[in-house]
Amino acid sequence: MMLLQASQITKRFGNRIVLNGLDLNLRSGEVVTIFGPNGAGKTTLIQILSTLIKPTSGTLQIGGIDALAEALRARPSLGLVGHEPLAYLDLSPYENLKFFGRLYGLDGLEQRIADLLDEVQLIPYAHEPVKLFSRGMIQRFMIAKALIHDPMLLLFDEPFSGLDLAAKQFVLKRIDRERARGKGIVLTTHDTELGYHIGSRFHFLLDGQIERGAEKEDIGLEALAREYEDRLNRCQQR
Amino acid sequence: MGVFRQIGWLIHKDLALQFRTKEMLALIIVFSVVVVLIFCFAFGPIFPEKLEERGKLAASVLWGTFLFAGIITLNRSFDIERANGALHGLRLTGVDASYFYLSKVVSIFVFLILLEVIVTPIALQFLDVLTILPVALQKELPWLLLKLIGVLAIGTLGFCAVGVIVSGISTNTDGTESLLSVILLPLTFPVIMAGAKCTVSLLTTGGLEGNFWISILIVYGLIFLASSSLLFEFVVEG
Amino acid sequence: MYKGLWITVLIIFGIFFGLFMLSQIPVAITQDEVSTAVSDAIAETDAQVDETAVEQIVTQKALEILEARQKRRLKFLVSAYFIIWLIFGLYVLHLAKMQEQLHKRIEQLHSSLQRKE
Amino acid sequence: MTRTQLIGLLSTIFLFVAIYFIFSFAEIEMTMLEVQKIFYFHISAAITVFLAFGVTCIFSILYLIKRGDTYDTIALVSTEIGIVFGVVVFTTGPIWARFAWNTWWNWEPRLTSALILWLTYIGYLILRSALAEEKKRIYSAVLGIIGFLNVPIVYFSVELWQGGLHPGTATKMNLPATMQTAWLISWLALTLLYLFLLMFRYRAEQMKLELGTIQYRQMNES
Repeated sequence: MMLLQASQITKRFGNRIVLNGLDLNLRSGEVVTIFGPNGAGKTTLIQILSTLIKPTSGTLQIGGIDALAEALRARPSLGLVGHEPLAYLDLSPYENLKFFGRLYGLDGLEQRIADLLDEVQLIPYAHEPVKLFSRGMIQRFMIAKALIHDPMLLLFDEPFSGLDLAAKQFVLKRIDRERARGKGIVLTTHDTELGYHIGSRFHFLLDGQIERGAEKEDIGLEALAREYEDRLNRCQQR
Repeated sequence: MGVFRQIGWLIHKDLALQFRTKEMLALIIVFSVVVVLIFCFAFGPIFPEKLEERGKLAASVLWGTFLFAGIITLNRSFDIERANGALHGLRLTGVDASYFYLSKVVSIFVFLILLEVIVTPIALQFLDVLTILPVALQKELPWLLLKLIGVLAIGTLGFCAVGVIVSGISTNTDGTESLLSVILLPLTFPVIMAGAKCTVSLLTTGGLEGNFWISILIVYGLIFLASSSLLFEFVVEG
Repeated sequence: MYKGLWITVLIIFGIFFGLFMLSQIPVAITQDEVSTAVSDAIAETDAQVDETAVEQIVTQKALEILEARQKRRLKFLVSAYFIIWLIFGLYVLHLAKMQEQLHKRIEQLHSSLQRKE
Repeated sequence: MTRTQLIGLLSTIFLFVAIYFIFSFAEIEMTMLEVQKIFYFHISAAITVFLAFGVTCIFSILYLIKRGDTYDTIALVSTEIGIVFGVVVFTTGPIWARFAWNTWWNWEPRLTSALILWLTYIGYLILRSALAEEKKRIYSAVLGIIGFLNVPIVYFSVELWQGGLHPGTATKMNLPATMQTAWLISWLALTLLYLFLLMFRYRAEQMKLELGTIQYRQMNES
């Protein structure tokens, strides 16, 4: 089944066209990596896919639900790890997870929170306010927050930026595990190496349009990096 | 049933955040007392002899103080929601915007009522209102204070009903605090007029007999609660 | 084009309005008013003289008072209408100017775009 | 001749006619004498203020339902013109008050509620200028609706607060026929003027839009 179906997504801010007639599909068990330079509209795309902002035109289906008309119904089936924590930093991880878990209407919440905090290695800090955490800890907390309701679709916006090596590896492992459990994952990055490593299908987001999709079997890391470089240069010349 | 539980959790979160940092409550109380003192210094040390004049003075001091304290509280509350994308996190749970609105109204209402319960006796004491009350009223002073708090509560509810939606809007701008005052204050003129009249009536006669003002306060609250809980979806979702 | 039109309209209006004010407003002298004016005038002239002289003085004084009062009223009226037209006139001029500038900018950009092509 | 020009011409003609009726047809009122003639435009402008903000409210609702940018533009334009008419009301009001009650301001219910409404919609314009492009339409529409919901409450409470009826309310009710005619004509004239200004101002807004598009195209090509 198609987990995510976006077609002809266009977003304008005033006269500026950020996304221009963009198509994207995702099945479960797939990790789609979207490469793009800063300002290419990656964040806007993720925000549209997560229904936080509405596209100017186009259609979006998440898990078979029309996510533009019934955003509230579609939202519980997606999890987002964005630039911002999307949580209350004055509260502790435990309080945050409990609050959001309750709003999602989860059963067996205490156990779920304990498991998640254990997985992201935040048990010792479970009752400290999040604002005291380091960047890596906040990233782990954000992953836990995005996974609390076990969504089918996961969206990662630049999950590796500002992290040290260990933290990057943690995120990679985590994404891989969710994929193995049959989740669909969309990930944006400008890091070709990490993006190649984790992805099963690759796209380039340039000039507000998705260019070309390559499966992992059809392309090697070097070829991918070269192609990205080429496309970037061509885009800059235009 | 689920509705009330969801609203309850949202209120719980808001109150936890508001009382987490105890400085906030302390700050707002000190602010209110200072404002009351400013009025006292401007009018004092000998206050008007006539009960009605004194009552009017007390009414204007109380309502003016609580209005400014209310604006500060609203600003602070929405700053927390905007910071770190917490509001987006909330939206992703698929919770209805009107629940969010109602919970915000209630939590700010509770906070302000607490403030009013603390500051009102102090202000009445500073303005020396209690000693010149008629003997009959002095005898049942607690009852009078209770009625006064009741009137303040109805007015505060109306203020919160409008204040929450307006600060939901103004928090998206840069000059938030000053802008909020400019937009919100003209909208709350009826609350001030009606609230002050009710207060004067309570302090001079001990009751609200033949007084239309209290119904204006109630109608104002109801109209804006109803309309804003419908309109708040546009503020949150855009 | 709009600007010119509106300036003309305003000027015509001013002339028209001024003439109207001069010619059309009748002096509303009522019996009551005259008698109050007369008693006011008598109060102001405290000399005791013969009847006709008093009558003459009184009438003249009454007229003066009436004129002064009407002048004051007209001052209010004229200033109010002056302000009304000033506000509307200025606003229309402001709009006309705004449109003119926008028009100019658009033309400019259009021609520069065409040159490029 | 465009529609805008036609309405403009019509409103001009009606303004002339209104002036004629006010100064030569309508009889002179006995207590205020000539000064009473301010009344015709003062009251008509006040009614137009309410009309303008009412239009803002209606088009704000339409915008929220249908999301057409045109509705939002009309709401904005109507607000701005309402503010201009408000300036007329709040300058002629004091002149009247100074003559009638020897004071520059009088807490007459309708004047006061117009003032509160006026301040609210000035807030609307300030808010618009402070918001980012993609958000301002929705937010200002919400404020446009809320501001107008306040009108009946404000009116009722100011009336109660002021504690009595203003002479204006009484005179308006039993105006002599000649005054009634003059007032109706000046009201019609100002309504037409409002309509003309609305269309005229709307055109400027459209030109701004066009300019933005061209500028964007040029920026992209260079």
